[in-house]
Amino acid sequence: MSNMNKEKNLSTSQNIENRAIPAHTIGEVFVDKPRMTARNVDVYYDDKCAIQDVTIDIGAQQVISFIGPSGCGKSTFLRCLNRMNDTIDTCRISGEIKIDNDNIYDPNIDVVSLRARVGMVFQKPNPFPKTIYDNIAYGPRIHGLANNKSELDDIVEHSLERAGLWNEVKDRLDKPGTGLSGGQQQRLCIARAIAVSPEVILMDEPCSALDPIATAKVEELIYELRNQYTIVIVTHSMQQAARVSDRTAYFHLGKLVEVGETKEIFINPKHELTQDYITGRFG
Amino acid sequence: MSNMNKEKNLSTSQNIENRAIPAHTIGEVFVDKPRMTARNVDVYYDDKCAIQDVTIDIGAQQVISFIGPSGCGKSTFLRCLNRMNDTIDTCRISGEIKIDNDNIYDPNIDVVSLRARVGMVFQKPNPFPKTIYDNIAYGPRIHGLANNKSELDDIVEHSLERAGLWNEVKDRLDKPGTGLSGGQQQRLCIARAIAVSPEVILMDEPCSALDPIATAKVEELIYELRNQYTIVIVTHSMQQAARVSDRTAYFHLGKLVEVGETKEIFINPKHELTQDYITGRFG
Amino acid sequence: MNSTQDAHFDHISQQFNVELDDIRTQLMNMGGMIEQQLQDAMQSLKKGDSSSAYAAIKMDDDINKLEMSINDQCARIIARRQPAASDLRFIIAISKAITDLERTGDEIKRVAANIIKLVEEGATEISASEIRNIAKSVSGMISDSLTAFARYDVELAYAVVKRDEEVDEEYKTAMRALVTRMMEEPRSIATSMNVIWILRSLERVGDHAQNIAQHLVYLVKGIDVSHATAEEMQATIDK
Amino acid sequence: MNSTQDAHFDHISQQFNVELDDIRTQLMNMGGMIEQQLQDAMQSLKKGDSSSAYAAIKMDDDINKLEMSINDQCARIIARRQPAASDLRFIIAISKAITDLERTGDEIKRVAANIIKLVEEGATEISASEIRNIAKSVSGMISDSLTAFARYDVELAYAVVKRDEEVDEEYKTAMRALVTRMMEEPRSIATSMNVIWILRSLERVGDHAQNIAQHLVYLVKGIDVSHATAEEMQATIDK
Amino acid sequence: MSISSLALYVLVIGMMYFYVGQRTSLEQRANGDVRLHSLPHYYGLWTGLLSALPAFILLVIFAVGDDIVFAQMVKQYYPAAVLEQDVAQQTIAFARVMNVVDGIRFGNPEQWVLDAGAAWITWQATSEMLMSVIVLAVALGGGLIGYRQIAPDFRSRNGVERIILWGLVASSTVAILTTVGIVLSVLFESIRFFQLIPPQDFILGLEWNPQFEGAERAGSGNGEATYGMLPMFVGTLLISTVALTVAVPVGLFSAIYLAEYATPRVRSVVKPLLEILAGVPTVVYGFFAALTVAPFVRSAGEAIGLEVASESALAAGLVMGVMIIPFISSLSDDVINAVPQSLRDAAYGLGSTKSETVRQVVLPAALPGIVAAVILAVSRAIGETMIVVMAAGLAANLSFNPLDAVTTVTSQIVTILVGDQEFESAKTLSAFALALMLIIITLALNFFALQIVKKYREQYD
Amino acid sequence: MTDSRGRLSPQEAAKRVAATLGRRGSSEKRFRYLGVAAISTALMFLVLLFSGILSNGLPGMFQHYVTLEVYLDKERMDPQGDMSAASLYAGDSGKIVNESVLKALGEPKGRMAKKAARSIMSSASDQRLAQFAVANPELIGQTVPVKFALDDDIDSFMRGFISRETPQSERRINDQVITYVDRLNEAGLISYEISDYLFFGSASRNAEIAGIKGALIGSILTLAVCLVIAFPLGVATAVYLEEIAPKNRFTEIIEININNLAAVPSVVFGIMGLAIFIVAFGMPRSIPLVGGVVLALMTLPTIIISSRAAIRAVPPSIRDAALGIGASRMQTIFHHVIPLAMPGMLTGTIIGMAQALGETAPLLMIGMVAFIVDVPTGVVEPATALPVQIFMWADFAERMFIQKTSAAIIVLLAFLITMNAAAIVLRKKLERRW
Ligand SMILES: Nc1ncnc2c1ncn2[C@@H]1O[C@H](COP(=O)(O)OP(=O)(O)OP(=O)(O)O)[C@@H](O)[C@H]1O
Ligand SMILES: Nc1ncnc2c1ncn2[C@@H]1O[C@H](COP(=O)(O)OP(=O)(O)OP(=O)(O)O)[C@@H](O)[C@H]1O
Ligand SMILES: [Mg+2]
Ligand SMILES: [Mg+2]
Ligand SMILES: O=P([O-])([O-])[O-]
Repeated sequence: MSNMNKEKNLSTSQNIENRAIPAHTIGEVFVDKPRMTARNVDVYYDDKCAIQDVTIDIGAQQVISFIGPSGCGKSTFLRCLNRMNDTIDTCRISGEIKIDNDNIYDPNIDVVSLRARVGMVFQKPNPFPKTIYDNIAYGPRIHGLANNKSELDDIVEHSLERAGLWNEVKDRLDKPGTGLSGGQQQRLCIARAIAVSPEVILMDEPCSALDPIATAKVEELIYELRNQYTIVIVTHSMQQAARVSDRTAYFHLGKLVEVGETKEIFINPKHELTQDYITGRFG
Repeated sequence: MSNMNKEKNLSTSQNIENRAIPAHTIGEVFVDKPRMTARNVDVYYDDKCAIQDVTIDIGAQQVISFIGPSGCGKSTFLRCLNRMNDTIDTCRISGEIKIDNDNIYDPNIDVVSLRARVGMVFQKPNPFPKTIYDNIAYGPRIHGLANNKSELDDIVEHSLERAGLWNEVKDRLDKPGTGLSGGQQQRLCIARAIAVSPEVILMDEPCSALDPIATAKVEELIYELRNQYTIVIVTHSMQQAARVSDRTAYFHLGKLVEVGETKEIFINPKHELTQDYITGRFG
Repeated sequence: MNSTQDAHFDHISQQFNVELDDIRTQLMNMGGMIEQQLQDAMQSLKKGDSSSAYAAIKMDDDINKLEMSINDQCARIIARRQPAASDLRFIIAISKAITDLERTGDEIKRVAANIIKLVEEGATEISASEIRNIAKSVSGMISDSLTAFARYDVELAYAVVKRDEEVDEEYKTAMRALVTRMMEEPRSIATSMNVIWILRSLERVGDHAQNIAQHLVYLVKGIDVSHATAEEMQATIDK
Repeated sequence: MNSTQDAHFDHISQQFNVELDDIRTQLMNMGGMIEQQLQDAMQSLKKGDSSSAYAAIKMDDDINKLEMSINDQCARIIARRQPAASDLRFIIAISKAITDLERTGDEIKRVAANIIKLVEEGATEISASEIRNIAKSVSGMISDSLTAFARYDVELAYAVVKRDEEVDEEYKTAMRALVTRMMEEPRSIATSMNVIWILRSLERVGDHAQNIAQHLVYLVKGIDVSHATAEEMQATIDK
Repeated sequence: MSISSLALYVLVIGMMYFYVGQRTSLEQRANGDVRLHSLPHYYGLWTGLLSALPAFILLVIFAVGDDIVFAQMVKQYYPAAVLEQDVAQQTIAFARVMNVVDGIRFGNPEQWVLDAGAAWITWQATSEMLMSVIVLAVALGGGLIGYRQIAPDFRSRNGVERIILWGLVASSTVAILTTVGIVLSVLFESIRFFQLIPPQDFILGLEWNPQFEGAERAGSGNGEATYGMLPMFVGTLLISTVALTVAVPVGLFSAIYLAEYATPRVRSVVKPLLEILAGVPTVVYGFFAALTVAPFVRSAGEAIGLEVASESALAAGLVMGVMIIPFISSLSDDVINAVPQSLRDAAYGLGSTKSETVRQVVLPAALPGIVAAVILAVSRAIGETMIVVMAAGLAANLSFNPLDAVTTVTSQIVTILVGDQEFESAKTLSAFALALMLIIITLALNFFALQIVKKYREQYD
Repeated sequence: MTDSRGRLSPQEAAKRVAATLGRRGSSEKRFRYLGVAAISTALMFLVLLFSGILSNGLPGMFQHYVTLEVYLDKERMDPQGDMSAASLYAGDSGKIVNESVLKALGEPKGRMAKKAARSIMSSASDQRLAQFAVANPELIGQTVPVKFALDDDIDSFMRGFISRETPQSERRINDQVITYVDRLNEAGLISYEISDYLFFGSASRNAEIAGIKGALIGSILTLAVCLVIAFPLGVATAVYLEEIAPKNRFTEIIEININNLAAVPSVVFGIMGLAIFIVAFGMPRSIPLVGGVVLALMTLPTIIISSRAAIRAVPPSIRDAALGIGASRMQTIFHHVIPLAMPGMLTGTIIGMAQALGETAPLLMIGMVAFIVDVPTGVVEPATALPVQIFMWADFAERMFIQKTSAAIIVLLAFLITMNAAAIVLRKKLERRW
């Protein structure tokens, strides 16, 4: 696959350079149809290097999961993908991250519109303390996505439907979103992210605050959503990564160590570190 | 097994009554050498029934895990075992819970001495903001377990050793316990519980705040400790229950539905609800 | 609890349902291929035309591939889904069953090879009826064991096990007849050996079908009956 | 990555290490029993005394039990430990290997049964050297395949696979000799048939040893070579 | 146009621009398939703000600035004699001019005064004219600029947000300005004071006798004025000590009881009751102290044969103690509650009794917070004015006896500065010097407390 | 004893634990009693304070009046004859009142007697009659009953503070007066009623007619100024510091400043007000505008600190959520953070205002302690404030001022309690839990 890409793009020197995989990364770094591409990304907090030379493609309409020991930089890298790290003063990033060929760190890119394209779902379900309807409608409203009330209604309904929540909440759209159960709240948050029609949805440990049943439902939803969205998920649960993702990337001490098909990674990882982590062999 | 017990104890009518297993419970409720026994325990919060007619033996020198969907009453039942529920005003309990034949709700039992016999480890590691040494020494000190400093030193050293933490902290016993990593903190809390020589250690989701590597270490510790202590662990992770426990009890809507050897429960559960929960078939 | 057929298809994770269903379908396909293969081999014997026997040999490749693919999927499910309880037994039973099916395929391949020899020697008449009888029996066993799998039908599985005893009897009778024949007609020894190999392979097919039926019992009842006698198995089923 | 032998014994969970080690030990035990069983059977043949052959037959029970026990442990590990990567392949490879070992046991049981017949007929001399040769070969194969398992030695596994080709040759030669003999001495057909069954079973034992070697390659390399040719396998090993 | 009507006009213009801006962008959105960068109302806000904001700023500059400019300009009318005189005389001259401007006539002003007044009035008229024209022009023009910028890819939201940001920054600097104001106003006067009285005399002096009526009334002699601050600081210390002796045990144990023992019902009743104590104005405490407590203390003291001044440190301290009880109890209650429940659970789980848990786990964990609470209470006590003014008297005795009448820094400041006073006298200026010391001490205490609080926070965050 | 070094057997442990139980139980009890004692002490102080204030203040709400038949002589009441207020106030009401009281007492003779009779009446009785005439012009020329306040000494006597038993020389009213008062009392002319002077009167040195109206309005005006300045500034600062400010020196300086301001004693704010607004800017003394600004600067830290706490209490997850779907920082702040923090901000503001309402010292500094009789109508007119009024009254020696002061305190406390209650209600009602 990566070979194919290599040939296809050999024409421009830019691309050749881009194709240089860092020495510390093995596996299928590139994909056929990338939605986002990261090239030699470094992230520093002050002088502390949190992410070092990460090069990876995020395939369109796929679920990719980031796993790795605590503090290895999964969240940091994830948050770079929609510039949520901008809010941290000490955070600096170098390298190049593109979505559909737009460099997201280009000064001309408005971070607001970037975040509308790359939505985010967080660890703890965080519905706004508003009604369910307003939770979903908030994004479309600030982005001016609906020209009138009925368009907005449509967006709300469809987002909830896609998040598999419509039947559970359609009778109480005017009740507060905080009154839902944890799992429902998390699906509400996913629906809210969907409502602005993003291309990519980033999720940082979206199930770690949920019980197994709610987790199963959210996982199921994530797996279904990949037909329409590109999804990046950070998870502490290797099993979860195994269940929901098409591809898996293993981070270690700020480096991307291995990336590949989830099946491969979990049955036949290539890198010793990956193998050790997955089989529970850390010191 | 239960049969043997039945015969042995048939003499007293009390015991015969005790042996009546509630209709909603199946599996190996009784064990050969019980350390704690619960008979027909009901727990109410105000008028809300949180635990209904639970009868179960907790075997000596075993790990038993409680699993079940959120809100099924696992924690409630666990906290009944050392009367931590006393602190909740609305909580009422009926039925009988014994440790080594002492009824723990007997008015003559001092809850202080009960809790010295039945220790507890909590979800989030909660070391006191004191030195590592003082964390461990706290229990022995208040209970007057050591007659002099060197006895206390011994207790501290051995508790830490048994918790597999001695080598990691022996050079910094005078550093604050809060400075340890999450997993180390949780092992510190276990060491602290051990230090008062309890017979039983209760643990309520002891790994849910830890990352996979720390979790593996704590699980390993739990499994090893069962040689000397009786351990009851509530966990949300079925896999964890499968890994660490000798027996597993499945709770559902406040009822104990099934209890038995962990292997049996996870390969060949008898009750449909257990089966459904374990295989991810709810809702 | 007793698993029921549908029990595998109501997980919260639809994808898991699909994966399990997929495996089951492939198992059935594999079974279908085996039956086809056996039929092809027998066809050759009947028609005295080796072409369908060659097809049967060729089919073994596909069966092998299918086995590898199912094996792979089982590994994947274990790695990705952490199956427990009935799901785990399902995976284990399937993975054992396909091993048996694959071996069945190998045996039938041998049957086909020997039939080809018979055809080439024009000796298709020798013991044709015995062969056909046994082939019919074991074909039925295979088919029944897979039906049992499809329906979680332990009674049917037990029937398969019982039937294997009959096949063994038939086999022994046919064997004795053949040895007698060889003694009487030493010229036919080479040919008879072919028939012997055929019968022997078919008998093994029956054994494999029996194994599959036993795997089903494990799947449904959670008890390993692979080395149990028919009575012990009956006791397990009745539990 | 390539798994190494020790890779299975440095989990954070000591218990997991113990469990895996246990299984491996039991696999080795089972292999030892098989070797013993084969030796016993051969002993009978050599001494013309059926008692050790009876012991070999009886041993099959123990082997069956051991197989069930290991199977059970594998299921338990899958249910309790959610093995992944090399651990998962380890469990899968073991569980396939014991199936093969168990079948090997069945075959040797058949060998023993036939040797008893030979002993009873006092015909232990017929083809004894061929039998002994092949038995020696397959015994070596079994032993080598298990050694390979113990050492994660894919080269040795490859050697086992190669060796099976030789055994097959020997077997064919012996077979041809036997058929010739039967034709020449129709009286000896019944006895020869016993020898044929013995050879045939031994040949199957070799096949099983080969399978075990292939499972090891899967375990170490993560690639299923069960239906691969020796060359394909060599390519896999060199990867 | 008057300033207020001008402001109204600017407002109206701004609002008009808002609507126009919003409409335009709405239309652009409706009839093109272009995507606007921002929501329509941001375009409206942008034009509106661009119109109104500069205009308002100009308006304020004019309104405040003109008098200052005129005051400089008017000097050219002053006769040379006046210009040579000192500041006070110039001020008088200026006041006379202003009288003319306001149309008030005392006696017969000189001609130059009348001229200056007339000039001032014309300047005023011109400036008003100018202001109206310029402000309105800016309002209209600014809006127009904003309006012309309206385009789909114009980032109006970013613009508006930048304006808001600067507004917020400006607001947050008020605190700095206030501090600067305080420091400068106190510092300058203090420097003047120290020019009159050497600092060492002030800081180390043992006698305070600034010669004012209050001091006489308090009977502290009629000798030469002396400005030694120590008696007041000792007094402050004495009263604060008494106050803390009352407040710390009562407040702390109340907090412990409320946080750890009280049932929710008791807590819900008692806590607000205690907080009432904090809400009572200090003047009320002062009244209470003077009216009830001081006589009580005195008669109680006399009953056991002690000499008690009618306005004793003890009485004031007691009442002040009562006043700061809720400070200590509320703040301590907060920090005790902030100790995570998990720590209590840990202790109970090991078999601690409640008091063991409180004493050995909760209190040590909360200690820094409690110390900070006490320090804050101390600084509050030191800064407290009214109770002392009303109940502790004004006698600047250097005494450590709580039964004596003493005075404190704050009460002296008040006494000195209430009513009219000449700003040049050492007496008046001494108040500023006292205030400087007061600020330094309370700030030091506060700084100390905050350091502790910060450290404490880090422990749990 | 130990099965291995460092581990007691559970049995041994249990035994040792049991040995400690008695001692620990009693120590537990002691500790608990200390807490109860502390709370009782604090509550006792509260009771003392309030009972003291109430026992003095409630009577202070009332005062004694005497109702006299007054002949409203048109000539004397209305010298200019145009019935204008000016004319009526200029009239000779004093004489008419005197005549009425003499008449009520049966026309006593003699200078001393007349003086005694006059001393019964409040010295502001003439004003009251004039007011009455202004309010009821139609009654001029008739004889009507009119209610007048008694002099404060008489009032004290009626309340029993001045005893008949005290020798005449040692009490403030002589026997003659007492006889007259008794006579009026027997005639049923003296009544004890809610004091209208307290609520509608202005500052006065005459205790019986002193009132808090001016001070109250002064307080309200001051607070209005304070609120208008402090609330927006406080909220804006809090928002800036919590949500926007980067961690740099500038922010640090602001934060330190705010914390320092919170610690600065209130009297220092007064000094600053005096030095800057009055001396440097030349603004008039005693006006609510300056008072309001000074109090605003003083309450600013309170508002900022509580607003910051309220903002901080908005969980970061809400901000993440908004940012994550593409809201800008300002949108996040204005759509989510501020609305959610508003209850807390308002609560803080109300509490700050309550502080400001009760604050005295800084107002003393800027001259709001002046004796101002007129009721202020704007923020640039001289005014005083309620607590300052209380402070002044507390200094007056007259017995009746004690009660008036207490009554004024009750009014002030009533305001404060209302405000605090409003804050509590607000917090309860709008408080959210995440
Ligand atoms: N705001 C920050 N300032 C400074 N360092 C930070 C900051 N956030 C994260 N880090 C550091 O950067 C490294 C990577 O952090 P990150 O949160 O990305 O890890 P992670 O892989 O998501 O870990 P976890 O699994 O615990 O969430 C860590 O060492 C962490 O300490
Ligand atoms: N203090 C309490 N007051 C009232 N009801 C309570 C209280 N604590 C728990 N409950 C209720 O009792 C039931 C059992 O609660 P419990 O905490 O034991 O469940 P759990 O199985 O531990 O759930 P989880 O897995 O979420 O921890 C729940 O319905 C819960 O709402
Ligand atoms: Mg993270
Ligand atoms: Mg729980
Ligand atoms: O491999 P077998 O089918 O002969 O057991």
